Amino acid sequence: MSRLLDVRLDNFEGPLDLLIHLIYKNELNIYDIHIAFIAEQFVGAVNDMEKLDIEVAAEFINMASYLIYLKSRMLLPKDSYADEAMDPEEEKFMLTQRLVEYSFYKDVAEKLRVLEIESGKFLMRSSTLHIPKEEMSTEDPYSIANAFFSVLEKSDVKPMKVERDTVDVGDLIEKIKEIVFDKNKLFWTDIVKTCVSRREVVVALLAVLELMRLKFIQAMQAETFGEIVIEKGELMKEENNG
Amino acid sequence: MDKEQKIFYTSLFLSGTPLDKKFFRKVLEPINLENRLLSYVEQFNAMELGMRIRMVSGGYQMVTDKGLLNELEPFFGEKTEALSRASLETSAIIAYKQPITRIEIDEIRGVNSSGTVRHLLEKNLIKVTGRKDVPGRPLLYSTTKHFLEYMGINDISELPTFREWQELKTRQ
Amino acid sequence: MDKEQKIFYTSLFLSGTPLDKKFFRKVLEPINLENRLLSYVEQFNAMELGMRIRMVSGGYQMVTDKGLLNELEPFFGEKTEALSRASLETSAIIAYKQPITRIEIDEIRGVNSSGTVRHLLEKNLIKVTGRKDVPGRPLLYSTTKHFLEYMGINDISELPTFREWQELKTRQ
Repeated sequence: MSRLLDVRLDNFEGPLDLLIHLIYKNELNIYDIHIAFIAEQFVGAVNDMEKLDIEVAAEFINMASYLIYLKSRMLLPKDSYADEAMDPEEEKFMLTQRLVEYSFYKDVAEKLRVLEIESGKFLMRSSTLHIPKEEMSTEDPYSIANAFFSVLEKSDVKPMKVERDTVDVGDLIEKIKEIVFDKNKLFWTDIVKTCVSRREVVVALLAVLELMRLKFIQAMQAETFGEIVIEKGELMKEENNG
Repeated sequence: MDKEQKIFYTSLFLSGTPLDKKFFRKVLEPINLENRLLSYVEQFNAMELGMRIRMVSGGYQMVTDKGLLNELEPFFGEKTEALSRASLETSAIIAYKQPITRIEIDEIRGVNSSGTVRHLLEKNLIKVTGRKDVPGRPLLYSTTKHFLEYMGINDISELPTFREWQELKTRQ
Repeated sequence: MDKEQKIFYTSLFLSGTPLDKKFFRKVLEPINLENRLLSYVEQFNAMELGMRIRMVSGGYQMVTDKGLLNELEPFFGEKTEALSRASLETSAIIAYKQPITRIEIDEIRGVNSSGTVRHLLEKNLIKVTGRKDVPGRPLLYSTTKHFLEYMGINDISELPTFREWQELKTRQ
């Protein structure tokens, strides 16, 4: 039972790992393994697993059958395998090579684990900091003055103080009707120029839409964001003629 | 150098972005902390390592010395544009009219400036300096020390006056 | 402190990855540069600011002192899972045998390594570096710079050689 607790196949990375474990556990020399002994140990471990209904990976079964094969070959007298491809001693040598090599990587993996832990104790920033553009090119005071006073000038042209609280749509409809009647044809920006506040521009737009609905005027725009041309509508033409 | 000082420096190094006093009060002994932090900042900046710690709105940030910007810009310079027209206008209004509320800025610019104001706060070019004593108690904004640095002036009073600007303008 | 030294420190402060000599040869005067950099590293580490400069994956990197891990980890630590034994083994094999195909890895480990290889690729610890000129033209894998950084080593050659390991083993 002690072996069962000791040998859990999922603790092993593969059959080579289990083999190395068995070699060290039994204090064998990895360079001169007693094949018969190790085969028995290995098969025992795999059988224990199967008894516990634990699914044993194919690699372990393959290794078990290989070890049994190697063990039986080594028991046979020398001349009986003369014709075959490989000398069992040579096979044992190959297996030893594999075990030694794997054992090396197993140890390196342990070394890497230590390195990983040690290196993990250093903290670093994984994102690069970029120097903000505005730190690179300083603005000059003039540009600030220019930005400020230009804005002020703009807002001075249409001072908010004179803005009326309410702009009556009816008033603007009459005003626009007059302008169109006078000019026959004009641009939307001409109307905007007559407005004293943003609010009035908005109401003017409503007025234009209302006049279009009433067919007093018609408006056309040749392209997106292009100038809007306003002309007399059917009704106004009739008024004109009539 | 004691551990607290090292934690202060390494936190600023790891973060790369500003860390406020609240953060350090969590990490370090909060009693009389601010005075100690100020002395750490002074000591660090006196070493002149190329990095320095600057005070930003309510916190600290480890940044590059201005003197190295030309050398480092090709490798670490941000690829985005300088201040936008809206940012320039808004920060100019704040510079001349500070402290000023956002609504007042909006009235001068004729457009809503909330996005721009937020951007300028993030860039540490302006800061909140109080509330105006009117209904709604709106926040008041002023420009920062960093703004002065950025403009290459020592004091707001160095900004051109209206008359100076007019002269400059006509000459150009 | 001269400008070059400041640029060295500040570049390391800004960069999120180790910067190699090639980078500094572009930024700084290349003649006899390496000796100067080594002396800058020494001077910096002697200041014990909490940050230190380590040499890793063929370059220089600014990191925090190990002694500050407990204090800084709750705020700045990136929770990454340690590598499994299978991953450590597989990356060890790739480190020594690169470039190597997956089948060759499987043969050494005695088990199928496709899941592990995929995991290592995702973690940017290994990369595909071509195809082997044999039937089926299988992919070849090598370790990355990030692997060196992750393990805190400068070069694969810092790992023990097979001969060194064998000598140690037989002496035991």
